[in-house]
Amino acid sequence: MDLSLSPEQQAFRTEVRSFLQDALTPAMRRGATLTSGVFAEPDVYLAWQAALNAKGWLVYFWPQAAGGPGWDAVRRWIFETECTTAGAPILPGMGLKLVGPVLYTYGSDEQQKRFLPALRSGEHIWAQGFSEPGSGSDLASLRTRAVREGDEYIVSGQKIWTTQAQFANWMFALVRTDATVKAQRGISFLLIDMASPGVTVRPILSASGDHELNEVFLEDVRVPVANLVGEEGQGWTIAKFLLENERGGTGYAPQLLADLDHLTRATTLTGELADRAVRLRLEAEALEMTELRTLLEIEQGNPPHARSLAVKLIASEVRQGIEGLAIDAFGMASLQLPAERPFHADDAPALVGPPEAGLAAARYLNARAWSIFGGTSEIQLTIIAKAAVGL
Amino acid sequence: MDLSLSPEQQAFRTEVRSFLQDALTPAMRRGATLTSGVFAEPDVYLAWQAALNAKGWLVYFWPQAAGGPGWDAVRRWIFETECTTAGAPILPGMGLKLVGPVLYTYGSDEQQKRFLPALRSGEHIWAQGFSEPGSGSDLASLRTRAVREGDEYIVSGQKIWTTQAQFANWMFALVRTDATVKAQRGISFLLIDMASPGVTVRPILSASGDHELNEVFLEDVRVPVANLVGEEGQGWTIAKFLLENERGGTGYAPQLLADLDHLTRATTLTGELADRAVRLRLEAEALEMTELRTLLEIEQGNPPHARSLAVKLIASEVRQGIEGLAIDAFGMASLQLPAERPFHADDAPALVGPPEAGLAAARYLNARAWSIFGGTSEIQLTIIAKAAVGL
Amino acid sequence: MNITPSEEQVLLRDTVSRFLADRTDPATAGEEPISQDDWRALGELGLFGFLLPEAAGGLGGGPQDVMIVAEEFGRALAITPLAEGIVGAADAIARGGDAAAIETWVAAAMTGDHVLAVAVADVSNDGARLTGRADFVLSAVDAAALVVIGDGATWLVERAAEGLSIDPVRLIDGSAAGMVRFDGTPALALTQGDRDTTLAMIRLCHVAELVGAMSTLYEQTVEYVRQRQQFGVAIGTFQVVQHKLARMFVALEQARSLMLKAAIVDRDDAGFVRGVLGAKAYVADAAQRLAEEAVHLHGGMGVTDELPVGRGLRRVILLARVFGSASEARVALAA
Amino acid sequence: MNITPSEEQVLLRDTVSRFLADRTDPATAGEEPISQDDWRALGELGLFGFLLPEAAGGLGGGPQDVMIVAEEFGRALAITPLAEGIVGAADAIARGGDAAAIETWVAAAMTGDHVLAVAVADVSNDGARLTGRADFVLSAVDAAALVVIGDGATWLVERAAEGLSIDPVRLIDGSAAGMVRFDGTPALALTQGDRDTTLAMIRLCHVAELVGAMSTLYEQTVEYVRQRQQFGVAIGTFQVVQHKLARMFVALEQARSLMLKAAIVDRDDAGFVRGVLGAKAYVADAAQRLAEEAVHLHGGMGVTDELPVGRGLRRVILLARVFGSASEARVALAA
Repeated sequence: MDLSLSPEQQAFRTEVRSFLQDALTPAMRRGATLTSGVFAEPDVYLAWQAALNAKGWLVYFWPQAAGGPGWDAVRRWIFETECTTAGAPILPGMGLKLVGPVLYTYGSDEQQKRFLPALRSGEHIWAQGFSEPGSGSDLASLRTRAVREGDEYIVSGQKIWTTQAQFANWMFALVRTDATVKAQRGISFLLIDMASPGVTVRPILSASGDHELNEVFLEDVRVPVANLVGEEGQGWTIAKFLLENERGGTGYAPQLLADLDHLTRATTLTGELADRAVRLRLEAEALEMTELRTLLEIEQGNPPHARSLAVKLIASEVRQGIEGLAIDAFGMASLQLPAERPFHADDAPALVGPPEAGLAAARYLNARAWSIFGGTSEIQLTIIAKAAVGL
Repeated sequence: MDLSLSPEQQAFRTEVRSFLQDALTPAMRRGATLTSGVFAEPDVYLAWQAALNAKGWLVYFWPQAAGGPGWDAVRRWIFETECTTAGAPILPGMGLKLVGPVLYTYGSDEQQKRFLPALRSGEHIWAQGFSEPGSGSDLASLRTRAVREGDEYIVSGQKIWTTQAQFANWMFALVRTDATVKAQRGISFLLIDMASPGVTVRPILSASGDHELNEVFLEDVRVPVANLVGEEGQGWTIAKFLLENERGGTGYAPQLLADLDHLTRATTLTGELADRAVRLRLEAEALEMTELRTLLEIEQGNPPHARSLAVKLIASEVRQGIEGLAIDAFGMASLQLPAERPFHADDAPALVGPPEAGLAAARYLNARAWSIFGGTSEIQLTIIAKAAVGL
Repeated sequence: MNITPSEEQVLLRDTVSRFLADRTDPATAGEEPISQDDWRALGELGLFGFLLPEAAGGLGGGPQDVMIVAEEFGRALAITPLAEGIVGAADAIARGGDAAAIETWVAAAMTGDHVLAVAVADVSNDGARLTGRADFVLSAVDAAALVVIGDGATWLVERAAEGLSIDPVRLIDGSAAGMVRFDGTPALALTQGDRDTTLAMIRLCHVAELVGAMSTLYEQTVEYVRQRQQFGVAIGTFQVVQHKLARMFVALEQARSLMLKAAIVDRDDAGFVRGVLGAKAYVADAAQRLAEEAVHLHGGMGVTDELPVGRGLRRVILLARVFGSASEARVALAA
Repeated sequence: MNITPSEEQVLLRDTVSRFLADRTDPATAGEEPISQDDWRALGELGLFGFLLPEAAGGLGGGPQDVMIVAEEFGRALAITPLAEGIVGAADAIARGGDAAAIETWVAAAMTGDHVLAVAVADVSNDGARLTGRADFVLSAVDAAALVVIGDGATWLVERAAEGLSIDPVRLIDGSAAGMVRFDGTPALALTQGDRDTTLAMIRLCHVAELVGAMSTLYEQTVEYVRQRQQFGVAIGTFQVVQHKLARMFVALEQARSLMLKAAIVDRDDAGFVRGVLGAKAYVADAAQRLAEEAVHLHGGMGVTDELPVGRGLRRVILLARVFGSASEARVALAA
């Protein structure tokens, strides 16, 4: 975006670029380029996370009091734009964007001391235990139970769609601590050590052949009461905070614009395909500004505008549009889909054509999930109709 | 459509072509070309109607017993394709397609003798009195009342969206003859002489500036009981017959394909516009076959397939697509919209460019009505979901 | 980067908004081009001067000011020569005309006494005489003078000039355009300035008018689906209708975003022309779809001449195409 | 014009349908390419002979027969070399090969003992030797011989021929394609016949497979939305979901119509090639959208490897693009 940046903002951009020049190694870029899922895997991202942490830029979307660098919205946006343009690995959000803000907001001092540094260093890798089989978009119907026994909860149940649980050593989960009150009110927010006896992770292969998702079975798992965040029954409130924070904290557009750039640079589109690329770019540029002006308003002390409810919907559609364009852009080369994973492994099969072609099929299939997870597009539209339109 | 026609069918097509060569005069073609509404106006179509009637081909979609030529589905389709390709005026359906079949099916002998020949000759011009202010897609809520007094009904109420009522000397109408029974059951089907005292026609100008629609006010209009079709209370059944017959009797595709042909021949489309034209042609060709195979199945004694519920929806979308393409096809020339009507009048203002450009704006605006009248597209989808999908 | 209007701009918006609200009957909005009296009154208000360069006696308003004013015009479905007459022609003369031309034409445009037009023309010139044509020129019929943008130069042509003929054609929004013919017509050469910037300013004005029209059509449709009953309930309770309105809301927000993005840079910045082209490509399309949906959701009444929503569609169809359609803009962006 | 299948054709459909139903576990449909045993069993059933020319010992089935068989294959989400191996390669050899080639290759294809492939190749030829390449050739990895369609001629190349290399690449539906390289590879020239007709027959086969897959995905989605509960009710009771299913129904009917239209003419009729191109353009697009919607409506489970619906999408994506995508077909139709 060619917005009028102030001299200070331009200087900041230069600083970010020069940091990226040094800190983002070819190996990290290669790993990012060959990632077909939503997030990079630990062997790709941990070094990048460490570099950011060392620089003090890892948790740039946290408030300064919690350890963030105190950037305003424009700086955050400049930083994200530069990182995505440079092709940096995408760090999983489960720790940094989801449980992190919960911990510095609702966590006890002990919890903050124990978990925040380990989260930033990468020692702790987090998984999100919200969804359950059958709960889908209807989160409040969850059935995992936590029964208190002395200083422990005994947790039993099943979580599903747990992204990167195979790498996680910690999981934050919503559990039902009181079955006698109304659905939302009996829910609590627990931190569960994945090494605890009774925790089993079963992979769910995506249609693409990627292993991103898992089921997590919890059988009489003992969780210290010290791992309860906030109060018993406060889980729903915390979950709402978490989801709103996820949405408002940062933008989808920089990554979409960068990916669209990479795609259109990897091939020459003509006719209807070129037209689709232009439409997608305009939608993404509009989204960028939709995100940015909301952040600027919040910064000026306004409550989040109802338009912020639209960003996930738009981002899903642009994401699916980009990956749909990619499988049309490279002819038959778009259709290759090796079974072996990960693509960045040294012994991965060679791909025909540029990575944008070689990963097109996997990315296309993975992108189908965008309109489903985190509230389907239909749920998003219904929320917008109620909360923004007022119907 | 390049279907394999039998030698007999090919011979029939030749016969139709040679008839059109002779009977369809340049004046008729010109009138048709300069029609911006759904139907031609009487000064354009009456001569064409007379030529068809003289040839015995006017009511080609009526059964032979009612005076039709006894053509099978393929012949009807050949005839329609040839007429639309040749640019014949579009005859209003209110008489020939709507009330005609009602009369030969439900009308008494006297009614048939009185009305059918006059309908065919063009002496009677019919309007359809179904919709009322506020009833919209919810037809059963109609409020026009007919109270019997001796040999007459006293009819009071208001009809709306009455196409070409300004030309009509007769109107068939749904009226409520019994307010004490359930909505659908108190409705009757009446034939009303537009010259009756108490009938007032008020024009509704379309956004295009065309005068196609009207309100018809009925104030204590006296209608002889002899003009009741079928029994009292049978109106809903007859209306359903009428609407199903309208749908099943003939096809939308020939006119759509012909209009698309005229458009693409009037200009050279490139890029995205050419792509849209191809998509529209394919959708219309698919519709043609969707209509045709349903007709062929009915001819073989099968009940109408549920797919017949889809044709109006598809036709609306193709129609709006064609007119939407037209306003993009001719640059600024697509935007001209003289206020004077009709376009075929000798003293009408000259149009810039071909008629497809000159009438593009009016046709585009008029085409917006396709997704509304005769059951909105949403109503169509709901009907399909219930009756075809089974949800 | 600053997307927040200044206090001055907020005042400007309120002034324009109040003026148009006072002079417009919502029921007949968009029915007729603005009256000469209203146009003059806007001039007297100082509105046009606000938008014109300081060198010509104006206040030097930039893209964001144009956007603010034009959005209010669009909201009122006002049919005016704001884009071509003020933002286009008067501005071009103010920047490229000699003192006499500025004195004669810019001053009269500023007061609303004279209407000006911009003709993107296919003309050859022989010294100071033009021969050629420009089709469908907005406001040309009422214009006292035309700024003629040719391939390599820009001229000023007076309405009274010999060899100039203008045939009126009525357009879809009810306004008159002119089929302009030059036949050895005397013309005053203007310093061209940046022709692309002039056209971009006109397009930005149309983009903002489109966004304004979108918000009016959106609001009227929300209102309508709340009160319109079918099958015994308000149609706004149907999930499908709710989702359609949600889509309209999203489209409006996205359109406004690209409008803002185009307008918050300086007119001489490198990215301005392309940013406006992107905004035109996106907003023209979004506005047309929103207006079509608004008409559809109004049912039968929507397709008549009796509601603002139908007139809104007609105005949107025009604005979406003058000085380049969405489709043309996308082709240019893809190149 | 006859769209009603003959008694013989109904029998054919039932036979194929029953065979595939017996051999396919609905839960694992589309997981693996068809087994060699099943392929041979289909050959023994006489299926391939039914579709091949009488001159080569077949029964001379035409486009409508191919359509009927292929639709059933698609319905079962079967991954087979039917299109390229039988309808393409074996047919081309049967029509253009000498007696020996027919004897060797068509007979073995008919029994299902040998798989054949079609490579649309960029090759130069020096007498009877080919040099050049063909990328992503379906079934090439398993093929005993390839029919190579070059710019001006068609050849038969045996798998064992010198200078032929085939590197496997796994495709989105789990099948293997071959990156084929010719380096002075001996080849037998075939009478070309009409290369466009051969390609059209292959495309028609894919069109029918797509329509079959669409009907399976549609039916599974109807079933799913009837039983899947959210917020205490079946999601099929939501109006928005109902309309999506209605759209799927309409798309399926329209796709079937263009498939029928393409198939009810003779393969040598003037309109055949273009009719198939139109059907491919339309059906490939419609099938992809329907499959995407089916996956979406299945929620989280839809995007896993565990349901046929995800595998159906993968197969549809492939069929929609091999031997020409919808977008390429539309460009050809616009020309």
